[in-house]
Amino acid sequence: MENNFEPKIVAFVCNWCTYAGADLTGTSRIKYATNVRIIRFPCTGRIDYNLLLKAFAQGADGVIVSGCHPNDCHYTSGNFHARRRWIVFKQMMEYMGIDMRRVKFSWVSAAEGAKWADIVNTTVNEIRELGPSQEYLEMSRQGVA
Amino acid sequence: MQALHQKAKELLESGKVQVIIGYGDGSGDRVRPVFISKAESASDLIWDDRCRQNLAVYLNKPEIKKLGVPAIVATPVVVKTIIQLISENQLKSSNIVVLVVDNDVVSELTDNASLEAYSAGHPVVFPPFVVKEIKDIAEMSIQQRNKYWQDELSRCFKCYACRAACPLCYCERCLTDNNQPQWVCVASHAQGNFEWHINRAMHLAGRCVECGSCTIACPVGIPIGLLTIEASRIVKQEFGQEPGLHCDADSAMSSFKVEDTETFIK
Amino acid sequence: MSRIGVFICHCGENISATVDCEKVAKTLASMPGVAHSVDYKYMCSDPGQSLIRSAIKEKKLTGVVVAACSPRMHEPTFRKACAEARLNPFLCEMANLREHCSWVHAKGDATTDKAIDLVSMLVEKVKRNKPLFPIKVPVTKTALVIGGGIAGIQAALDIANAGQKVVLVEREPSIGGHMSQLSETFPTLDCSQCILTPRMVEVAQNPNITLYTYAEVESLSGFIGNFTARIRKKAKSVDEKLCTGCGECATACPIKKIPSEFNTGLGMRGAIYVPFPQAVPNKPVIDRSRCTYFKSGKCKFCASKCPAQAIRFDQQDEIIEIPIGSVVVTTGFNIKETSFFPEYGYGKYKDVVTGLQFERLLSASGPTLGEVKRPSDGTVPKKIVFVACTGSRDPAKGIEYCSKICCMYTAKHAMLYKHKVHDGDAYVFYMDIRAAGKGYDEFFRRAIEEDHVNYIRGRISRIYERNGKLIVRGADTLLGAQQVEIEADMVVLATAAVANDGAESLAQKLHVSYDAHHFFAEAHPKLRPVETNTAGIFLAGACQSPKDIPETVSQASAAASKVIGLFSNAELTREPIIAVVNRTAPPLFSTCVGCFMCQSACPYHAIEQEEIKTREGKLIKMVAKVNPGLCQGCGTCVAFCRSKSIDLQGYSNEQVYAEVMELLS
Amino acid sequence: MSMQQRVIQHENLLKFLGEIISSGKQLYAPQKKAEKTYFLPASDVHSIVFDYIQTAESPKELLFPKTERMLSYEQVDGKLKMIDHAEGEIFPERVLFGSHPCDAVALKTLTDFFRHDVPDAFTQKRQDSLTVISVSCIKADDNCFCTSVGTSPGDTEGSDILLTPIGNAKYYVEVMTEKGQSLFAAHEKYFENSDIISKDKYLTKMSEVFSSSEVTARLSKAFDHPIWSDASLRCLGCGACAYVCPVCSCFDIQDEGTDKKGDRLRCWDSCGFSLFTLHTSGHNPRKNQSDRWRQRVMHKFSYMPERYELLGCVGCGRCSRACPADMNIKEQLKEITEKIEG
Amino acid sequence: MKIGLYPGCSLEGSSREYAESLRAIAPHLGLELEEIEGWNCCGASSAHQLDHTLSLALPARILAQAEKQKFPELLVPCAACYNRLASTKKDLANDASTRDKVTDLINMPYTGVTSVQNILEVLNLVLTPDVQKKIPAAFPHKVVCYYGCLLVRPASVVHAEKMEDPMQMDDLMKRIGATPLDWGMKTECCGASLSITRTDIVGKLCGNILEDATMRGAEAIIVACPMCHSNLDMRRKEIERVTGKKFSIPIVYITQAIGMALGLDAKSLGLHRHFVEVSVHGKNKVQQNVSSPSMAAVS
Repeated sequence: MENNFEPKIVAFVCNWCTYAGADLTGTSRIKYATNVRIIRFPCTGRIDYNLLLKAFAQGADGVIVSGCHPNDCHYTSGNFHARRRWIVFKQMMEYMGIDMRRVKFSWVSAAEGAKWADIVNTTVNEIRELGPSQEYLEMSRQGVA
Repeated sequence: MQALHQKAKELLESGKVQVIIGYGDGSGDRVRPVFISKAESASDLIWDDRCRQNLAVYLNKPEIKKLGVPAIVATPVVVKTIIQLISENQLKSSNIVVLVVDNDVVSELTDNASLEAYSAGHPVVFPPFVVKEIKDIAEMSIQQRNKYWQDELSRCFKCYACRAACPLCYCERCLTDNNQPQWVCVASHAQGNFEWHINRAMHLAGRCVECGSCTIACPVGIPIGLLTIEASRIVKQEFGQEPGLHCDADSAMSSFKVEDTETFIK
Repeated sequence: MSRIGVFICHCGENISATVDCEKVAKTLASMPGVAHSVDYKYMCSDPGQSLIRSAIKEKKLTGVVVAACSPRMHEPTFRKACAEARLNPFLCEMANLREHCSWVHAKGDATTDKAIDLVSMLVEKVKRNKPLFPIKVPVTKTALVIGGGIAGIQAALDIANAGQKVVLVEREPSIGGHMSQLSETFPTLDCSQCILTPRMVEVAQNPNITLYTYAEVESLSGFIGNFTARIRKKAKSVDEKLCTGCGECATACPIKKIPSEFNTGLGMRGAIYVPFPQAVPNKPVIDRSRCTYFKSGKCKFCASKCPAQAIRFDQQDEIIEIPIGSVVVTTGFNIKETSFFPEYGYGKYKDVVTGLQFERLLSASGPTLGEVKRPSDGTVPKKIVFVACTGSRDPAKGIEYCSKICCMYTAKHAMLYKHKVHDGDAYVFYMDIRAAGKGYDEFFRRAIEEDHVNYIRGRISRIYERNGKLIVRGADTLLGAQQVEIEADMVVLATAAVANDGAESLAQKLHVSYDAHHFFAEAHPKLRPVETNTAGIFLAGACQSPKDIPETVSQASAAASKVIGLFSNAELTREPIIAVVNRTAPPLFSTCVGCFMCQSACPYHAIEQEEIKTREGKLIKMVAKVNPGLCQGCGTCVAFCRSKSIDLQGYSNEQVYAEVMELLS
Repeated sequence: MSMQQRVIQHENLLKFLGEIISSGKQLYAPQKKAEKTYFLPASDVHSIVFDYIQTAESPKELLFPKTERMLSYEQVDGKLKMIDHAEGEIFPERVLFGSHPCDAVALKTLTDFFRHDVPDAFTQKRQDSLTVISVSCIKADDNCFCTSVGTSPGDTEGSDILLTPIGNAKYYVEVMTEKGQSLFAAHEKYFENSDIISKDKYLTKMSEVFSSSEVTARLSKAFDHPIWSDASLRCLGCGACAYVCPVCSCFDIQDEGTDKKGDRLRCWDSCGFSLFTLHTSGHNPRKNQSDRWRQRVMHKFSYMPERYELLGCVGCGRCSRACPADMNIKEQLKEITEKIEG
Repeated sequence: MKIGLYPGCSLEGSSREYAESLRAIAPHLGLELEEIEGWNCCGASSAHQLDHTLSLALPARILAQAEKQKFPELLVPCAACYNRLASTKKDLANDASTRDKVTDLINMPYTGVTSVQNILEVLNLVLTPDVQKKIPAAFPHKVVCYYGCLLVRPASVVHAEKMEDPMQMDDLMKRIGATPLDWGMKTECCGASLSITRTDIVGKLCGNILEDATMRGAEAIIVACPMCHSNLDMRRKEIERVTGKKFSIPIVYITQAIGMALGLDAKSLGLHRHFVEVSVHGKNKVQQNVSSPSMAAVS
């Protein structure tokens, strides 16, 4: 049974590394799935975990968070702070029963155009396997009389 | 109890403090916070194992600050809270007197070092039922945990008693009161409750000293203390940092180590 | 109601090949808030830009979204176009339809839909943009150069000759640094004193340079253009104005046996001393740790002998505060002592010396007045072994980098030795010769061909003494690793060049990052080698990594040009993408509750504590305040702040929230 | 409509309730959850709790839910479609069993309050489709003070049917309204005739602690009295008391969604929060906690009686039990009668 | 001080004098030696050529046995055995999977709690100032100390601080009144196991060592490893044949030197077993050898 569900995926990326990496994917004309929309941030340190909650509440099926490799950060420590936040946030979400396989974290440098394409494609396939993200959407309708 | 009354009387009469924040008899067999500013009513203070609410929450309340330099009757977790508040620039150990009672011996802690020594000597011990709850949830699968928390949180009606009772929730305009943009839905439907409780846990990660006041305060009996206990557990396990031990400590979430490790960022 | 102009670019047909630009433009036209939506073949071309300018004027647009290539490419272009049409440039955003959409997807509805989503997302963002204005920061036109070696001298002279004020701070009693200790310099063998001393005098005479020797930086606060440096002038115990530099005091001082730092312990000096004859300033200092007066209160011979009565035993350290606009760090390097190397006797053998010590032996102003003599018994060594890569390129010793200058000065040492001791034999044990500079390899070949220095490719395993001789056991890898044993009279170790001591604490004072070996970290190894991550602080010379004099001087001039550039305009303008702490009406004044966790999270120390007081001066509350000069706009504090009291202009909470909502609705 | 007196055996009562469930009506009854009792939809009569003093949450949820969708909108190919949930929604038939007389009075007060000048369609429709079977109180704790606010452990006000436990598993049944009568008639077989029973001797004794009219009288002069600041020193400013109170009726309208689709929700609000009265200018007419604590008492015991002739409190004691800082309203009201001159 | 002892094969075989001198001086230094029961071969250099796991299992079994007998420390006089045991302890400490494999092999519990000590470390502990008072300047000879290789290398296993210029033995010799000379051959190779296959190389290398020591006027070379002793002493004829020079300098174990300083008789120190006549002796008069309880247990 060919699964042709087209997941909606949002990507929160940092401007100096992953956004530039995605630019490189473009200039090297590497094709990847159209399901991902990129939102530009100055640094991964700027990405607020509440945005993930809002994305899922609005019906996103998957989220990609990507930024500079450790020690590459243009602002020296933005990605280190982000890493700490995601370590705690991921385990808290799993503790409260939310399946974090829909969220992909990665480091993509400005030179890794191919890696960006690969991340997008693998994420789209994995989310397609997981199917539409219902649990979170249902949540936003329960408890209203 | 006598030693406490004596010490309170001395402090008030000497003018070293203008108000004693302590526990007094409440309605029925309950205990309520009392604010004693006259020496003769020092005997209203009581001290037994019913005294569990975290009184440090009153140290930042404008109406109490107006009363002058406070002394506070402190359980070990209150001492840890005060240390954490000092490390977050909310308090200075120079302008509060912390009274700790160990089998009827009252001692005054008035500087960072004595507070830290006392805190180090009194690690937090969870009551058995909490230990059991922690174990039960740890053994649940992710689906079971989802159902458990959805079921528990469905009772929440956003009265914010947990926020009000927590001494570390001292923001004058909380994230939830922020409507441009509305980060946390005001309505108490499943999404609004989830967003509130995960944000509360994230904000207390590495800061909560696990005093349990939030669980006590919740009128509908949701074990929300488990969320902040889990957040602190994650911070301790991942970054080896514990709140409420050092007055000059950098909070775990506002610092980092280059060698922090994780397995999920590819 | 906002009036947004949307301009969809075909980019020739880079975009229109797979994205239906007309459909995108039409769809966006019906989006609430969009007043103008067109597509055009080349938006970045002049007609394209004039399209934007005219639309702004005619339709009185309050915001512009250009959907074309990556903002990293043409954002400045389109923002300038908007500015020309008198629309605040920061009300113009770009949607990346080329690199992120047309080039990476096949032609089809999915691609066009994605384009529509991306553009509508940016429209929602622009609706919530605020007009922003470049930040103006005043600049103090005085530079602080820390370190008086050749790097510091060159930088100071360049800045001063450009008409700007310079404060040069040197830790030792005299400027000159390691270069002043050298005999002759490769590859031209001209005497280092002859080329350095005139520069040192020029520094002393230049009216724009204020020279503080025997002084250290106590602290540096503030930010680019507005630093405040506190300098500790250590007490010299000599009144510089009265002292004529006659040297009577030095001869009178009864203490003679203090190993001279300048002569690397081979020569001696008194308790009151001038480090070397050509010292600038040529005024003595008293070494208070060795002077009898400071130990027992007796002696004072120097004071009695001083014709100008310039000795001041009661002089105290002095701290002076100077407003500084920019800092150049030129603190140089140091070399490893022989005691660091177990296999070469842990510094036990007197005749095993470092390269710097050998320089002193070669130097005419050195302890042996230029004659090569063995420190143990003063005889002229007939057989001398030079050991390259001592400590460098050796992970076991924790120094895995190459010190870059040793190959060249070792060849120079061998050459000069042969010039002075014609019948002597010189051996050099080496791994690889690194002589890549201009005229370097020719110089090294001359050492072999003309001065007959024996180069043996191999490392030596041990040195030990046997009846007065130094037995050097090594291997010659070009002769099939044959064991070689040389009975040498003297061994010179080209020890590793390491960071100067105190480099780490200075880096912490300046908030400049440093690497594992305590060398200062440049902002970008290839593109910004003389800048640091802290705006306004520049680097030059060996403090950044070991390098020879030509490279050091060129870096010094480069750093000087950065400073001159900074000082060239009255004010410093910076992109207004910075964080701002919110201010509200009383009684709240700001939703910030002063936990200051943002302060410890900020990599640029850009967040300060501000006191909000009543008119009578009573403190109401402490809140965070962002220094616009230092904040680089990373936004870590914004996502971190629990009460959302701090927001980033250009990527505000409202904007990113709106982007997510629009994208998924 | 004559007042028939009936009695019902406990097991018949269970059958009666069982039949209500099987008849398709939603039965809400007190059930235990993590050491507290709540009014929850009951699917199995055996899980119903009979001997409890007070539930954690009040039954107001049935009339005035904590989050209620008033209307929703959606852009369908350019055109805006609006659904008004007061009309569109069908409100199912519901039966509340096990509420005490104070709660029944509270539900009546609530509907009267929401019917004042512009009637609120939502609460009205919910009230019409709700039948209340109350159970008189045979025990109470010292948080209760219903007799001091004009009601009593056996008050029939607001209930469609009132059962009073008269010992050996029998209840004295009083049917008060048509709704009660029609429900009673539909399951008459479970009831037995009986002569009039004076139920007072079965009810719990509850002495009057203060007179509410006396409180109302004194409150009109108590606005600047220091009594408020002393008591409210320990109040933490949460919303627990307001949200567990069966009579509190303040709400906040929230619009959630984007320009394409969204909902307008009505959610509970509490005068305990400072945000409740915060002006956009930053000024807050009720600056500190004592103002807000005063507002809570004044609204219930002074403003409501003055404007709506309704007393804003039924003495159920839930606010005192729920308060983390042990603000005891009964104690406060007693103090008002003692410390503020008439 | 009670301590476990792992003698190893050399101390029972070719270097019996090392064991005899150790047992002779032990009681005088307050050292109570208790041998490992049923100890096995440590694998020496041959094991780790053949099979890495075997080379870990053999020493692990010894350490496991030491744990069974509850020894906090284990004295391993022979340098080769010491090196094998110490490096096994380190390898197993941070490699749980190998540790499990080895514990299965030797089917004994192994936790790695016993600390492995070489002769120099133990002597350093027991040759206390008050013992020194008993033997002032009792061994007045100019000596050179030869450490060889396994006592000081590899640095990660053997934490000798100045690996290239060790001073522990020199320090011990000073304590018994000797004057250790500075010389270059402290850690030079003696040819070790080549002594069987290539005695010519051993001859040349040991020749260098002997020549340097004699040239500096040393009256004896002090060693603490059976292999060094056998190459420098037993192979003396071979060395003289290869170098064509005569060397009469004796090779003395550190334990024998201390024994002589204590005035114990030559036979109890096993000096009679040497190939090169021992021309140095202690100043004190010869005492009768005190019988120690451990001796009884062994013989």
